[in-house]
Amino acid sequence: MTKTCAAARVIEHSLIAGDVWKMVVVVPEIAATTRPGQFVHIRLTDTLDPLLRRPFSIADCNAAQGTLTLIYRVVGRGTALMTKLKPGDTLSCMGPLGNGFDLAARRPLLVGGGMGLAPLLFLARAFCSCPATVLMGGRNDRELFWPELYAGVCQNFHITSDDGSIGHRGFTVDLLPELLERDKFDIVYACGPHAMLKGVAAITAEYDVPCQVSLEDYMACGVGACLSCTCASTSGKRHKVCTDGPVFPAGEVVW
Amino acid sequence: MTKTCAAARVIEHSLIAGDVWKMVVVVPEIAATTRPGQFVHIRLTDTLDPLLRRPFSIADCNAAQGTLTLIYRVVGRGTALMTKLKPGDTLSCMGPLGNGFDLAARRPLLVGGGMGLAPLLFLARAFCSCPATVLMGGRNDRELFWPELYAGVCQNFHITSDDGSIGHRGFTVDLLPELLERDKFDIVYACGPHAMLKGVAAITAEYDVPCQVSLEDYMACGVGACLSCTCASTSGKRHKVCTDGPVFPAGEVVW
Amino acid sequence: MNTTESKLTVNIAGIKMKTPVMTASGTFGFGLEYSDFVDLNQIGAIVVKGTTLAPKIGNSGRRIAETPAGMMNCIGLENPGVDEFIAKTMPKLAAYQVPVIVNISGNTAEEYGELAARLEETGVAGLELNISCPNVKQGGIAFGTCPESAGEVVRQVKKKTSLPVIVKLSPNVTDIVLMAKAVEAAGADAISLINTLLGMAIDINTWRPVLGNTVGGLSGPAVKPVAVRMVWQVARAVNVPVIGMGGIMTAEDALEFILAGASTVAVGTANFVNPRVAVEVAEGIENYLTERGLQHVGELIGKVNCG
Amino acid sequence: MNTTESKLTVNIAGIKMKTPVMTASGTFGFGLEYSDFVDLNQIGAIVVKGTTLAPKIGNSGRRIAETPAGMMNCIGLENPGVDEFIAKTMPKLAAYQVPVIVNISGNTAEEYGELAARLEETGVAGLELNISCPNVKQGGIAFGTCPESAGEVVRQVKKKTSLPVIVKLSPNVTDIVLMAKAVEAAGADAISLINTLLGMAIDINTWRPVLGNTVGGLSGPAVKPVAVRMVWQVARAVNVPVIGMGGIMTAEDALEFILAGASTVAVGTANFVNPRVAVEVAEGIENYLTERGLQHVGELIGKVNCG
Ligand SMILES: Cc1cc2nc3c(=O)[nH]c(=O)nc-3n(C[C@H](O)[C@H](O)[C@H](O)COP(=O)(O)OP(=O)(O)OC[C@H]3O[C@@H](n4cnc5c(N)ncnc54)[C@H](O)[C@@H]3O)c2cc1C
Ligand SMILES: Cc1cc2nc3c(=O)[nH]c(=O)nc-3n(C[C@H](O)[C@H](O)[C@H](O)COP(=O)(O)OP(=O)(O)OC[C@H]3O[C@@H](n4cnc5c(N)ncnc54)[C@H](O)[C@@H]3O)c2cc1C
Ligand SMILES: Cc1cc2nc3c(=O)[nH]c(=O)nc-3n(C[C@H](O)[C@H](O)[C@H](O)COP(=O)(O)O)c2cc1C
Ligand SMILES: Cc1cc2nc3c(=O)[nH]c(=O)nc-3n(C[C@H](O)[C@H](O)[C@H](O)COP(=O)(O)O)c2cc1C
Ligand code: FES
Ligand code: FES
Repeated sequence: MTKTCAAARVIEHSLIAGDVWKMVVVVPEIAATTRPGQFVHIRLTDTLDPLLRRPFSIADCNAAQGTLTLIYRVVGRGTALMTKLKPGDTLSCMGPLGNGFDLAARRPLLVGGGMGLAPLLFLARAFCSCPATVLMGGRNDRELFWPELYAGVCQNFHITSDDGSIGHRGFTVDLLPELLERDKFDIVYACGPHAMLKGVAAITAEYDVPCQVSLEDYMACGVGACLSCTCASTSGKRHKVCTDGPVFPAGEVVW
Repeated sequence: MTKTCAAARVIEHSLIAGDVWKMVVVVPEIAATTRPGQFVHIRLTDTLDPLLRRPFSIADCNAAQGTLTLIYRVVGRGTALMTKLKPGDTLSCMGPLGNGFDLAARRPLLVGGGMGLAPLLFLARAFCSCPATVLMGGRNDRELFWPELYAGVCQNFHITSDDGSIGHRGFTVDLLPELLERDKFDIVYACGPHAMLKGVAAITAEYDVPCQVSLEDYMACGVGACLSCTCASTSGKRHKVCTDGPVFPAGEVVW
Repeated sequence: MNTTESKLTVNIAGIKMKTPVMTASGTFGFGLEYSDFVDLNQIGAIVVKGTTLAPKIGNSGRRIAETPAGMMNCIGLENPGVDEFIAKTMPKLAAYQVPVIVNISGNTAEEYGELAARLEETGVAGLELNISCPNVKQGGIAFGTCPESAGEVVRQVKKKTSLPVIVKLSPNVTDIVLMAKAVEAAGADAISLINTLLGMAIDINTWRPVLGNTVGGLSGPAVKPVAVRMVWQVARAVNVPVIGMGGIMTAEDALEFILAGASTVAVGTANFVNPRVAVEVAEGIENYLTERGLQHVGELIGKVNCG
Repeated sequence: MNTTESKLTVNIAGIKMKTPVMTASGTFGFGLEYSDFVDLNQIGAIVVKGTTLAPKIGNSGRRIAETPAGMMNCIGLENPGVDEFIAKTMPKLAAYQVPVIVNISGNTAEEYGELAARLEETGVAGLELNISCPNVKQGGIAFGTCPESAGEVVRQVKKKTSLPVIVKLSPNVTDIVLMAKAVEAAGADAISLINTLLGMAIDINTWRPVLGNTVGGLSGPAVKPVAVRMVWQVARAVNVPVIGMGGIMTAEDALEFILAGASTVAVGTANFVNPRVAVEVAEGIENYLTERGLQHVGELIGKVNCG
């Protein structure tokens, strides 16, 4: 679990949908100890612009091969530059960072929205013996690539889309009560937009199912040193998303 | 002669010696009107670091094919980044800039040191009907690539090197008096380090041979707007290296 | 006037501009240097190089240095003097429809007044008082850091001219609002900011300053956050229009300044990187307005919501 | 002591450091956060996060934003309070040999004194008075822009402590030398600079400030030229040692500060980019000395030749 800063070599990199890319890098020092829910903090270029590292969830990890998979959407300058990386190129990678999910579950339900489905993919794979059910939501069928990515990992999907172009029309949370009533899940893991997480937290509280949420925040250091990512918790204690999280019990988050 | 700012596409790019690269770009708008002694001002990346353009002499130009050749040495961050450009990549190119050499000569002698030999290569080619004599100097035989580059263009070479590892041991200017005595050159064109140009100016003045020197200076705009490159002239008038030069009659320069 | 024009047309202290994007003094020469690259008539206004009574040869030694996302300069106000500007340059600029604003510098308040007097009736659209040049020993920045002297410069100029008077402030002060209020009280018709931040670089091989004048003025994207902050502070505190500048490279940058309170903006260092930037920034602002269904750039001025 | 150590060993106001490269307050946590990445004992000194009497939760909303070659922050001095630092953090840091300097902030001069008193005999190597934080409403920057109040803070602290007292100056002033002389006269043992420049960014989609606190402190390579200039100005004007910082990413950057007059340097924002930077910069300085046949980093201090 020691964190390191190492050179990661790109071995695979491709556009998998509209503006979403999948990148596989070799970085054995980090892959050796990575757990689902953790993230890496990467430096893209040597120039001073952009300057800061960028945090990305680990969407898959193969310790034997020393590889990590990242799935990312192009949103700004850093991710735009990232798309230019070719197999053979290296980037600087700090990791594994953050706490990761608590894996003590027998009947897990994974609820993901948008890029929040990236860390859940690695989590789903961790539950191969007790396959996870996944509730996934997105804006429209152009986000259809997620079911494909999850296909090899688990069988039980429930899909929603804002415009109804794929799966149920509506938000992820709309379907959640039904699922919680139908099945006896012993834990819900959620990652996605803040509003979604807030909804999931409320519903799981109502149904009294434990819930872990993975949060995002703007990060400079990624290791608990700069305090750019702290948030209040229901216990009154201040939390750092980068080290105390990014995964928190839903009940500890002040929404 | 209208200056433009256009996208130049790299079609050839290779290391030709230790830290010297040759790059051929297609940029017909500029190649159409370029004369020997002029330069281009190029932007390497879209990021803000490095920010400014970089000036490079035009080492060759083929108006028919719309190509320009640059020969550059890696000295800092900009040129280091430049080496990463691959055929097919584009860069932003302002040109043709500067005045260029006055070509009215019948027996020209070209005197170049180091990277100063780049613009003289294009100049030498312009004298195909009355072949130029070239006096070239460098630190050592690792700068041997220049004779090769000039081989197709002219026959009369005189080479000096600081350490004697190629040609005559000594500085370019050491050989100049001898050449001026031996042959009746009607003009000397010089480009290279400041100290060399100063020496050439003094010797040509002594022998009463007209001399044109091409100067370098730190440049922001390249078009006469920022006044970062101005210098005093013997006439009292202020000169801008980027627009009044980079080529000046040696007698006008305050050394 | 077509709708395109009306979306961007602005009037700053009586200077009518086709777009709210000007060029910053010292970064666009006299405009003519860039006429091959860009249609000068599509620029809001050209602020020409800092001009003094007598010609100046500026500083010796190296005059520019690149810095992270920025540059430093120590040109030292090299210029041919106001008389040559009036006799030789202004007639050429008169061939264009673009408003020409002359950036002036003096060693004394009276010299500023004298410069203003000479520029009266020469066809220039306005004056910008450079009380903030970090690159000259006398005057310049001294006026820019002391509210009383700054006010005195403005009063001297206002006595001698009927032209709109813009006062350009230095960012190298503790309290920019104090300076802004002082020049407003003295009669400034508009305030422009920021001039360059005072900086220095050292060559670790020679152990000498990189710049010939030891220190220089920092400009470019690196300084943008400081500039936006100062424009915001000043625009809230004064009633005269503010011209925002400092690191603008794109329409997005310009929009930040406008939301912060700038009525127009100027591009400086960016001209060196992209000679068409003044026009492209204006186009980008227009697109932004169109996309959001806004009628006029004025609807954005100072609209940042800090509540 | 081997030769490697002796080339870099420095003593600032009685604080003995293995290398002249410290970490800047707020950018290296309490050091422990980085212990996986770098051997803390190879760092000159760790300046811990700004500490106050009572715990502080800092500012709400977004706290950092990237800027061209820099970043802005408005953390707002979030910290667990001096008592928790003494009780919980200091014992862990005591396991290392690295000198620990506590950066302190108060709302009144007396609060600074009280903080100093509590930190006496806790094993810390020195105090750094943050009179320049732009991110808190009361105190902070007010002390940093007024020579009299700054002097008063220093006097209150000196009364209460036997520890070396470093005073950290704000760059957001007209005359940095005036501030430096005031704190030197009041008894400062060393001066560190620069803290962050006050900046702002606006989200052009939401028309709101990007940062939760509207304005924030600009740091990183973008500010380096301003920092080098101020270190140069101050080092020539005072007799106490100067700790230089602002945008240092490499040994070359650090050497600029040392040639400008800094006796030691601190790396801040760079830690976020390269967690090993403090050690790598020290190694780079050592190589530079070796290549030039110099015996000690002290031979470089203030050696810039501006003649
Ligand atoms: C723990 C964690 C895990 C993440 N995992 C993923 C993932 O697996 N896939 C994915 O596509 N994205 C993920 N993100 C979001 C990702 O970090 C941002 O999309 C990315 O930093 C944007 O960089 P940019 O340069 O393209 O955008 P810009 O807008 O240019 O970035 C400017 C600054 O804002 C920060 N920033 C912008 N958006 C975000 C954001 N949403 N969260 C945090 N910082 C942001 C950047 O890091 C940078 O500092 C994750 C974020 C966190 C905190
Ligand atoms: C008219 C002209 C023609 C030139 N032609 C050639 C050529 O054909 N081949 C070649 O190898 N070099 C040439 N140079 C020099 C070339 O411009 C510099 O080597 C290059 O700008 C260095 O950039 P950098 O980013 O690698 O160096 P850095 O040191 O990182 O550059 C920092 C800044 O200094 C400037 N700079 C650094 N060295 C020089 C220099 N010698 N002259 C002017 N500015 C400099 C850069 O442009 C930049 O603004 C020419 C210069 C001028 C003025
Ligand atoms: C090379 C150069 C020369 C300048 N000359 C002047 C000048 O003569 N008068 C003046 O008021 N400002 C001058 N400035 C400052 C600019 O007008 C502008 O205020 C500053 O550069 C900030 O804008 P920018 O970051 O967009 O460049 C100069 C700036 C540069 C880079
Ligand atoms: C996230 C962050 C937090 C900071 N917190 C403090 C602080 O608590 N006290 C302080 O004196 N300076 C603080 N600073 C300022 C730095 O110590 C340093 O002076 C400044 O960042 C310039 O150095 P740099 O450019 O190397 O970062 C902080 C800077 C950053 C980036
Ligand atoms: S990102 Fe620095 S504390 Fe979390
Ligand atoms: S480089 Fe701007 S005037 Fe010559």
